[in-house]
Amino acid sequence: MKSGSVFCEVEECSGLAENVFSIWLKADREILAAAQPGRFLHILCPEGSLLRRPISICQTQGDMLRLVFEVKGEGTRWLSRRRRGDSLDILGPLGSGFDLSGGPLLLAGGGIGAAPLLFCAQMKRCDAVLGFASGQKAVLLSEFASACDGAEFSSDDGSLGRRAYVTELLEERLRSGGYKGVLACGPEPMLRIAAGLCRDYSVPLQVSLEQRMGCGVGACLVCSCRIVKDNREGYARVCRDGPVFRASEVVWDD
Amino acid sequence: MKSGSVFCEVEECSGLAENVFSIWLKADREILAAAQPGRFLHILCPEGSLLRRPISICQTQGDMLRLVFEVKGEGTRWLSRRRRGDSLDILGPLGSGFDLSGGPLLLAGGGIGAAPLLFCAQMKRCDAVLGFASGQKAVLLSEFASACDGAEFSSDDGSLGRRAYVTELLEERLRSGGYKGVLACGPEPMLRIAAGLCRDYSVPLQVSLEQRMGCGVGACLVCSCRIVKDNREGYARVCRDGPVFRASEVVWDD
Amino acid sequence: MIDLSVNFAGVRFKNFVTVASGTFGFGREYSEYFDLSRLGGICVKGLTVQPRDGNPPVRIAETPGGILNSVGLQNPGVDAFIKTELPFLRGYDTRIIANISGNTPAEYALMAKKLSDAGIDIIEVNVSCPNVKAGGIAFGTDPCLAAEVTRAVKTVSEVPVMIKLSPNVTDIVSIARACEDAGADALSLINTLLGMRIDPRTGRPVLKNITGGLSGPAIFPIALRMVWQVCSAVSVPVMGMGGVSDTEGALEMLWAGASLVSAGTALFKDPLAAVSIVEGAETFFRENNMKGPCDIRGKLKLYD
Amino acid sequence: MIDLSVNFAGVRFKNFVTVASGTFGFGREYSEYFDLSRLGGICVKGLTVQPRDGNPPVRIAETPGGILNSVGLQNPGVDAFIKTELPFLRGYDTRIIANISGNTPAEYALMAKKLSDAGIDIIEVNVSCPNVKAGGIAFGTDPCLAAEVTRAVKTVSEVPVMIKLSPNVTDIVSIARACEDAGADALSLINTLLGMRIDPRTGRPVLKNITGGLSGPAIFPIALRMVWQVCSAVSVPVMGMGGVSDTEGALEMLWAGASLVSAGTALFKDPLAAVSIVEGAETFFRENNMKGPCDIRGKLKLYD
Ligand SMILES: Cc1cc2nc3c(=O)[nH]c(=O)nc-3n(C[C@H](O)[C@H](O)[C@H](O)COP(=O)(O)OP(=O)(O)OC[C@H]3O[C@@H](n4cnc5c(N)ncnc54)[C@H](O)[C@@H]3O)c2cc1C
Ligand SMILES: Cc1cc2nc3c(=O)[nH]c(=O)nc-3n(C[C@H](O)[C@H](O)[C@H](O)COP(=O)(O)OP(=O)(O)OC[C@H]3O[C@@H](n4cnc5c(N)ncnc54)[C@H](O)[C@@H]3O)c2cc1C
Ligand SMILES: Cc1cc2nc3c(=O)[nH]c(=O)nc-3n(C[C@H](O)[C@H](O)[C@H](O)COP(=O)(O)O)c2cc1C
Ligand SMILES: Cc1cc2nc3c(=O)[nH]c(=O)nc-3n(C[C@H](O)[C@H](O)[C@H](O)COP(=O)(O)O)c2cc1C
Ligand code: FES
Ligand code: FES
Repeated sequence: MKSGSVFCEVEECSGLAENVFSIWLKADREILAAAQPGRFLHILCPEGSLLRRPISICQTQGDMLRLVFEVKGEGTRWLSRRRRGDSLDILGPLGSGFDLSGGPLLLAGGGIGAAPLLFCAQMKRCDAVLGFASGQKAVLLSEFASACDGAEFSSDDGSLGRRAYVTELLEERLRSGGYKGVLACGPEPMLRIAAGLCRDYSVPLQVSLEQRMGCGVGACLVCSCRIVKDNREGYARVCRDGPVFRASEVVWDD
Repeated sequence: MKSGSVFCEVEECSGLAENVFSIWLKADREILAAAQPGRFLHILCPEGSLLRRPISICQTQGDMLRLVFEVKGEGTRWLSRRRRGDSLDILGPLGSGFDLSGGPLLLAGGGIGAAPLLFCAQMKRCDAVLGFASGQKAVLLSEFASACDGAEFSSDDGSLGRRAYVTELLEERLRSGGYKGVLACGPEPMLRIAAGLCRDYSVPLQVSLEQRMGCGVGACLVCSCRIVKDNREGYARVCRDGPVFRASEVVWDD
Repeated sequence: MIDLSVNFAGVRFKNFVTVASGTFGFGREYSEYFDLSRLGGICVKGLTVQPRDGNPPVRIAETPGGILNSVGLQNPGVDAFIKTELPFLRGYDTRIIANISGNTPAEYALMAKKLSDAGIDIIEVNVSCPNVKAGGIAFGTDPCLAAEVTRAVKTVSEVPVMIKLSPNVTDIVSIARACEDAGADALSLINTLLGMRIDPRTGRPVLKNITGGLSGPAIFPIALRMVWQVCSAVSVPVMGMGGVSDTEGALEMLWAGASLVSAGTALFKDPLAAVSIVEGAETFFRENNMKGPCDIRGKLKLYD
Repeated sequence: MIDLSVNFAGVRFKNFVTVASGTFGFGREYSEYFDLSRLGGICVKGLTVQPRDGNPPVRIAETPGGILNSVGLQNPGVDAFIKTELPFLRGYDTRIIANISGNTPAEYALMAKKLSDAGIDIIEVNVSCPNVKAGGIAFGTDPCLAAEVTRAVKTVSEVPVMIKLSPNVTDIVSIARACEDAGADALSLINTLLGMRIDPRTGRPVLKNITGGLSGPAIFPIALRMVWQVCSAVSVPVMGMGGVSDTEGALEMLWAGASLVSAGTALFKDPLAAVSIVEGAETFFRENNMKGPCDIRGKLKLYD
């Protein structure tokens, strides 16, 4: 039996970049055992809000677990104001994560989408291409640089690394060949382009999708995304069937 | 023009007795100037609650203002958890307070009703009779003992002072005579008995009433109590026409 | 230049923000907190032909994200209002909207005539008070009765007539249409939803009146939906209210089609809530290079 | 000895707490968090004759104290439920309530027959889903149609039939009475209130479906009022729901007259919410020297 929601103590909460924060949580054995790249915690961010917020696990270290997130609204703003010693009411880890079997693997991250990919790099040596809007928005650069063999960075405005979209870096890597799989996380337009590229180069792509959630455990069916499986198109649950899906199965919105 | 709600910094929050807490607030000049015995602050105690909580001013000292309150529900529980440096969103001081003119005056307090009476004693030398459920529930004893000429205490169970209801102490004082007015605050049954006694002994009584409030400023008409004025019975607003009323005008519920 | 003004049923409002009936008394108390001239308009406490005492306390209860009230139309009567309160309100440069409740169409007409003669800016006809037995809500839940009251008031009023609709109905659009067809110059919605609380320990209703009207943020999504439905169905202008507590909520009401937006319960938390909405809206329009409400009013972007 | 059990329309529930349709799927997911046998009963996700895909996302929006959902009855169809899900649920010692939605009375009857034959404990007839165009809510807002569906289901069902009422009506009591007169064995209420949210910056509805059903604590006072009104008017037992999120809310429902109490949205915050209510109620009754729900059910203490 899983436990219900549990309280985890905040070890550290700090700003990483413009509007991006990092929280280290003390976690119990059960949570650490269930933590896997691509899985997420469903976090209560009160102040009158009813729904939990899903945040991917960014990495683990000893008995600690890290979240890296961008402030988007009330919930993440509340989260960014936690301090050492505060406790967070969390449910999870939830969802099904990245499949890290086979290799070599390439990680492709856009913006805050880099967070869950770091956990992949921690579990298995991979290459990585990461794109950010600007240098001010970039996070986890040193972590990726040390965890990955060939980590390459770009920014939309050229203030960090090359001036390029991350999908351009991805295409170059695909062109040079050799990857047995790509794992991507980032804004939907990026994932859609990545899906096209990986299809063209016949490299299996896994993507981590986002959708607004209710229960987070698979019971309420609000977090749907469109999937084709066994030739049938239908809705899958981001919270349980995902958040990581094979890109070849995802029906992209237009 | 009054300012709207303002933030006041908590200087100290401490437990005084079983479920009773004391908060010292730093207040600006405007608030201190408007603070008067019997007036109250309307305090936002969030955690999903919309309505402010009315708490009487218990005393002032320098640029500080004190509240003494009992934990009754979510709002006061939240309030009891404030810490030095936190800030409170307050509206007020509101309402019309005690009339301290004339004398000698007797203060009659039941339980937490002692709080606003201390402010009276601070402004003007008075006598006081105070009753509590038990010694564990008693508060502000030393403050009253030093602020008042003859402060007498009782408790329902005899664990503090005499075993008696405060209305018994009140009647003894009224019998011995000499008071030009009584100021009372406490649970409604106590106030009702006090009203009967003061009528019998022809001593003017002022009572501080409680009612659930909305706006706190007199606009929404939810905080009504039954009053006879100019021979007409009707509803008055506890928040603005009171909370202090002449007992002779109050129509008591049965 | 931002222009927040609105022409509402022929009456010019300096801005689109008003305060809701029953939450603002006759303005005296809040006038100590801000200059009432900063408001687009003021809906005064509901008036009746005779003075009314209202319901016995307890009259208010808290609920998650909302409150229940059972004031029951305590007011000094329409004559006292005109004599004592209106002159005070006329000292401010803002529109005054009189809110009236009657037991019969004739009572509504009687009050409307007096108020129209007294030069009120708009008459808001409350056919939706859930806290009184006679009249009130009965008129607001039946299209025929709502139309009858509308006609009675229109016959005598020389100022625009706005009917205030109840949300406690199956089909608010049919009532809105009936009022429009009967000559209403505008509509306002929503009044409170009928609700209840019980003390779980004692089994006593928290309100002495047992039930009361639910207002505040909790009802906002319902109010917004109804405003959108009504605005999509009628061509008279609409004053949207129900749980509006900040600039965002007011903007949502505008997108849904409201011409004026009213805040009520929000004032209990922050006496300056309505004024903050005026300021917040100004900032929003400036930052988005818009002229004002007209750039978004009713322009909800539907998916195709 | 505390006894939380309830005889509900002839079916014995081990305790009075159930989980609301659509918030609990078919129980598989939450079975990982607690033993489903701790619940009095489980209302399964709404079923239709054919499998349904539901509405496109976004399907959920937050509101103050509540949520809007527009799932639109995504489900595998009644046959798949009976074949694949029911056997799993039967592994637990708890009552299983099948929730059905049809486009016609005949569809309701078809499903009821299958479920009755499959040995479901109770059939909950959803005439109140605000998220689908055909059927659903239309049946729940008209006493005659509600009665028609009730009769259609009653004719074929050998297990008790419970009609789930919509709160989006002027007079819920008239619908409740019509269902009772048509033979309903029980009533459940409330389903969600129709609501809407708009992104204030872009003017887009948050939900792709534009409107959705409001649930959660925000609607509790409305639900409680309706449960009280209906319980005061009918003699069949009532399952009360709508914003129940803790023991206090469940107790309020009991005082108002509910025999069973259901929690839905509360599970999203705390998967163990329903189980905590069972435990909290036990403590309450023990501390107050009561036997159980029967000591307070419908015993609201009115003022005189
Ligand atoms: C599986 C998953 C993993 C995620 N991991 C991360 C992460 O590691 N770091 C990070 O910065 N962000 C992550 N997100 C996005 C994050 O959940 C949202 O930014 C956050 O919920 C916004 O909440 P808010 O209250 O600040 O914003 P608001 O916009 O005020 O939120 C309103 C509502 O919409 C929901 N919502 C808004 N945006 C999103 C979104 N993009 N996805 C899902 N729900 C949303 C909120 O949960 C809330 O219910 C993840 C999302 C998913 C689905
Ligand atoms: C003018 C005035 C002055 C007061 N001064 C003091 C004081 O100095 N010290 C003190 O301990 N208490 C004082 N009270 C009582 C205090 O306001 C309540 O105990 C408090 O509001 C309870 O809030 P809660 O959230 O803890 O309880 P809950 O019972 O959860 O509150 C629910 C709702 O009921 C209202 N409410 C509950 N009890 C009362 C009450 N007795 N009076 C008014 N509203 C109530 C709350 O404000 C809230 O809106 C005063 C009340 C009034 C009217
Ligand atoms: C205490 C109180 C008193 C009210 N009195 C009236 C009234 O007299 N006439 C009326 O039409 N509406 C009255 N209302 C309803 C409000 O005008 C408004 O329609 C409702 O509260 C919804 O808006 P809100 O959520 O912003 O408060 C009252 C509301 C409250 C809270
Ligand atoms: C996501 C979601 C899906 C729902 N699906 C159904 C459904 O399929 N059938 C039904 O009768 N009610 C459905 N409901 C309504 C609930 O059963 C319940 O009546 C309502 O949510 C009020 O209770 P609550 O506030 O405890 O959630 C659904 C509610 C939610 C939140
Ligand atoms: S959030 Fe409930 S099914 Fe995914
Ligand atoms: S609380 Fe509004 S008038 Fe007193």
